[in-house]
Amino acid sequence: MDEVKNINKTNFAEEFVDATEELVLNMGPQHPSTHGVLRVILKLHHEKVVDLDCDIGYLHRGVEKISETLSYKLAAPYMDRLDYISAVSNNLAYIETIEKLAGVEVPKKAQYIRVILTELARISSHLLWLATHALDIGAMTVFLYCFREREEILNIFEMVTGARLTTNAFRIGGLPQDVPEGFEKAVKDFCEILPGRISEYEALLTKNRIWLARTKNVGVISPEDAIAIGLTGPSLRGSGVKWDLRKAHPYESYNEFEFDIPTGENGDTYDRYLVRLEEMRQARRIILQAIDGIPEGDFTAKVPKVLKPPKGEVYHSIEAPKGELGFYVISDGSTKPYRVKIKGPSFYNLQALKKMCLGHYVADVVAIIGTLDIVLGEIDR
Amino acid sequence: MRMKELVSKVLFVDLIKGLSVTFKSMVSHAVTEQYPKERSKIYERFRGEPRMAVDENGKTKCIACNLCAMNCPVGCITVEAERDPETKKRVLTRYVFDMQRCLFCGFCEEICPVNCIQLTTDYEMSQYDRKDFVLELNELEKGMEKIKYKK
Amino acid sequence: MAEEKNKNDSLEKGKAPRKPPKKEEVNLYEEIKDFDTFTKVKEKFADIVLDGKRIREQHIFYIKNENILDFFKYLRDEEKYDMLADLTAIDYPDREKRFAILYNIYSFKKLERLLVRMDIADGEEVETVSEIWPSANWPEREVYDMFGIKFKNHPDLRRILLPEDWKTHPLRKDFDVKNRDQDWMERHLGIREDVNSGEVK
Amino acid sequence: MEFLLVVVVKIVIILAFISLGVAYLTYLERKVIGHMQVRLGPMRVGWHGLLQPIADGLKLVIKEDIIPTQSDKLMFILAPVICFLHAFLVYTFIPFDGPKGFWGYGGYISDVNVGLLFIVAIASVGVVGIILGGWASNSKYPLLGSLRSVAQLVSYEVAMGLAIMGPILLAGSLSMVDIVKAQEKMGVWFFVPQIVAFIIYFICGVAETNRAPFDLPEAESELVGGYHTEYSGFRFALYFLAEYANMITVSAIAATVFLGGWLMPFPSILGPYLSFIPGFVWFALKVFFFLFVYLWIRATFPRYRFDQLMAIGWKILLPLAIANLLVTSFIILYLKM
Repeated sequence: MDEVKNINKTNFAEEFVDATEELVLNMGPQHPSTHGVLRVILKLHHEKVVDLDCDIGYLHRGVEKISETLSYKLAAPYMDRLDYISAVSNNLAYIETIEKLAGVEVPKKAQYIRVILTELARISSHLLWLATHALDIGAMTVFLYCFREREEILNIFEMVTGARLTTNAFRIGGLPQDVPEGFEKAVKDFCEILPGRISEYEALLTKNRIWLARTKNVGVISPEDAIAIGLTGPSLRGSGVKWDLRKAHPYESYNEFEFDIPTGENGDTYDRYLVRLEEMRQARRIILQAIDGIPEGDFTAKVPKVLKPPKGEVYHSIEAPKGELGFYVISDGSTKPYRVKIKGPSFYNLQALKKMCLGHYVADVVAIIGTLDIVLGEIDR
Repeated sequence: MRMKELVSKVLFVDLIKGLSVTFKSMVSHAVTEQYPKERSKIYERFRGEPRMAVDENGKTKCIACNLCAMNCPVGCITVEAERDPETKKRVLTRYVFDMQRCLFCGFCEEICPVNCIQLTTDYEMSQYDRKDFVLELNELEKGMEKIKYKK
Repeated sequence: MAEEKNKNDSLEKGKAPRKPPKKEEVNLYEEIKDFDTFTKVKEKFADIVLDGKRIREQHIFYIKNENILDFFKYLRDEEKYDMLADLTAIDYPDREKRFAILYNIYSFKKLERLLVRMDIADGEEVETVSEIWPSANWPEREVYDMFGIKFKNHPDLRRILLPEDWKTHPLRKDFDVKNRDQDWMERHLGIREDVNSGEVK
Repeated sequence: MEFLLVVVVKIVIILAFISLGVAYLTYLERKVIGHMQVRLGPMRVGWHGLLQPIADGLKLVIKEDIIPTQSDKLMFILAPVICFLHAFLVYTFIPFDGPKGFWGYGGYISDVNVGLLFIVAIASVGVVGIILGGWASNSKYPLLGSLRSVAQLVSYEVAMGLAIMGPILLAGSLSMVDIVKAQEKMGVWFFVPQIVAFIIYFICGVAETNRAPFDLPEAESELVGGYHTEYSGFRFALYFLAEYANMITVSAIAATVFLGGWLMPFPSILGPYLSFIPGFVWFALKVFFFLFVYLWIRATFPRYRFDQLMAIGWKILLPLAIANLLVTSFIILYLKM
């Protein structure tokens, strides 16, 4: 009753303002552009976002709990299914952590092949990111062009590891088997076509006025904020922080390759787009150096069949396509890990969504989710 | 410089560049595979449908060592064996492979000491009934029974 | 499970004659030497910092659950550990102080990673660090969700991965991996399953 | 009596032709965009998927027609019909061929002296169907979609109307047939002297029909499906057909007003060789060209944001259209003096 009285008191203009309610819009978990089962609860004023809450966990499978019940080796295929877009990187991070814990030295040859495969995975992940990001913003042809190139990478994965998506590519100590014949040629052929294809995407997007209008000054985040909120990977580098684990704490043989770390200036969606495109080119550069320099030797180190790392705990992280992917593993000296904690980059990157989205339009929310490059398999674990 | 930008904006240079890319691809060859008619190349290492190898007499190669079952992250393999009273060897009595749970990680194939269980390059594994995914030894030896879709 | 264990044991035994016996356990934990931050922190927060170890070129500090906000603020502002890379908990049901909370902080200036470990008892509350590092918001919610550890002054302490009305904390060691919240499932999905056979009723 | 019969036959022919055209426009879209995306598009139903639109139509008709329980049922049922009806009503006034076309019966159903005005008026009534559909669904995504749609249509209508004023001034008539005749008399199609108006008209046309890059009301990556999110089966098909029919309408108006309707290009050079081709073929070719550009644009460009779309409409296209109108009228005035 009081409300009615209040409305009667106000003049028309104020009443008009009051009459515009906030609209609560439920985006997801079934929505074409939340990239999986992410639910974003948006509070809108007209079409502007005034508040936002992420609801995650629809894909929670308890990987951390499951890996406590499995031996060190057997948990590896589960890690492929975290960030299923770049399964090779996940596998590498987990395997390397166990190797670090158990003190296993990996032969150089295996390291080089690991580098090639993970960089291919980086390209494939970025291609998928570009595909979906462009599709969210409405450029649907880029989507299929990217899938065309991704298919080539998946073929290489199939040739080397035996699977296209959940590759289970590496074993503790090295590789399960040597690379097959024709691997070198396939990788080189792919590196041959890649620059031309990237310039095709660039022709479609980089200078396009609509793309510029949609991505420039959208989802801006300053370097300080980005660090505070825990952004890693291309999302952080888009804000101008020149930090890459491959350079900062080189693992495998990354200190032997020459490559640049691209960074952005404004920390907006457009910069992150450019950073990722350049990262694809740099990944190609690393692959070309690695493929020419594969040393002779064993493809795996000698590792006991039943691995029992000494008591201890170790945290190891690699630069996955989406950011810092780390594993924290505690060993109690038995065949099974005592605790496995997965630090997925998407989990921390998604936290930045609220900061980036406030004050933007609904359409920008879609673009920002795209630019964060999240994978729900990794967020929900 | 600004003038140049303005002119290119008015003449839609950026848009025409994109349009030319799509037009070029329209006249170029499509990359689609017409699946049932054309099949893509499957590499030798592909991990697909599981098979159990047999020796020249048609008997199973499996020695019932249980390594595959132990090395399966999801526990989709069940091995049941008996000790033969005469030869004192373990003899396989039942072998079940639950394909609904299989991750196709290839650990069983790697660990098998006699190369009995193999993940073949066969990738068409759809079935109408969930029960058909639980494979017994004889099915594993001759391959899954598949119902071909007819128009 | 039992079978597997036997198998493993037998493999170990089989190997014993070929390789020198690895009876003596390798101790990975070393004492910290010449680590500037540690000496400074040890001096300044003598009552909080209990110990420091080095494992595989990584430093771990062990602290007490007292005034941790000052401690972390010091680490962030003076020692420039500007990112909280990860925050998690570990459950040791046999210990007196049941849980350990692990802070994984990183310095972009020094390119240094630091693990900080803090033992707490069951039911003990921890001061939130989300004021210091905003990135701690979700990980703390996750720890609350998975272990049931409460964080004081947390802006938004709700379950994050599991449903709001879920009862158990699955990453505790006394929670079996096959266990599920049957009541929740009955309430929301209308099914109840047999824990042993997995059959749905 | 004969007059009535002729009209009825013409209506039947044109309606059948347009319906088929709309159906095959969806096929064309899928094929063209498919090939632009280095794939093949529909290939299974019939030779190269030629029967695909018929299969699709059949599927939509026999599908379950879901009416949400919380919706305003009457409006929900009515809305797609309104949309569909107005999309097809417009074809009454479009000259597919000259007065001597269609073997002497006249290549149009009727030639009204305010034809163009009538077309623009009717075409904009179609938006009512969209608003009603979005509102009656009683769901948030359709509501947002329909609101966007209204704002977009209303703002682009203005610029579009002003853009067509240029050719009208040149022709001195609102009748579609007279506009084409004026182009024949002038010897040059209106898109040459009215290039600015032509571009504005085309951009507005794309926006009017809710096509990419202005397809905000139904942007599937943001609003899932926009105003027709809750629609299914036959009612969805009506919306779908209306959208494609509107595309053909806009293309047909563009072909008539700017590209000389049924006229042959370069009659002085090609005239002796190609005069056996009836006018409606030329007309169809021109319409096809526009439709192809529609699809081409859809395959290439990203989507604008809503506020940017409004800004383009009000801040760029409208002033340009007014300027174009003023310049045109001054030149005509000068020439007459």
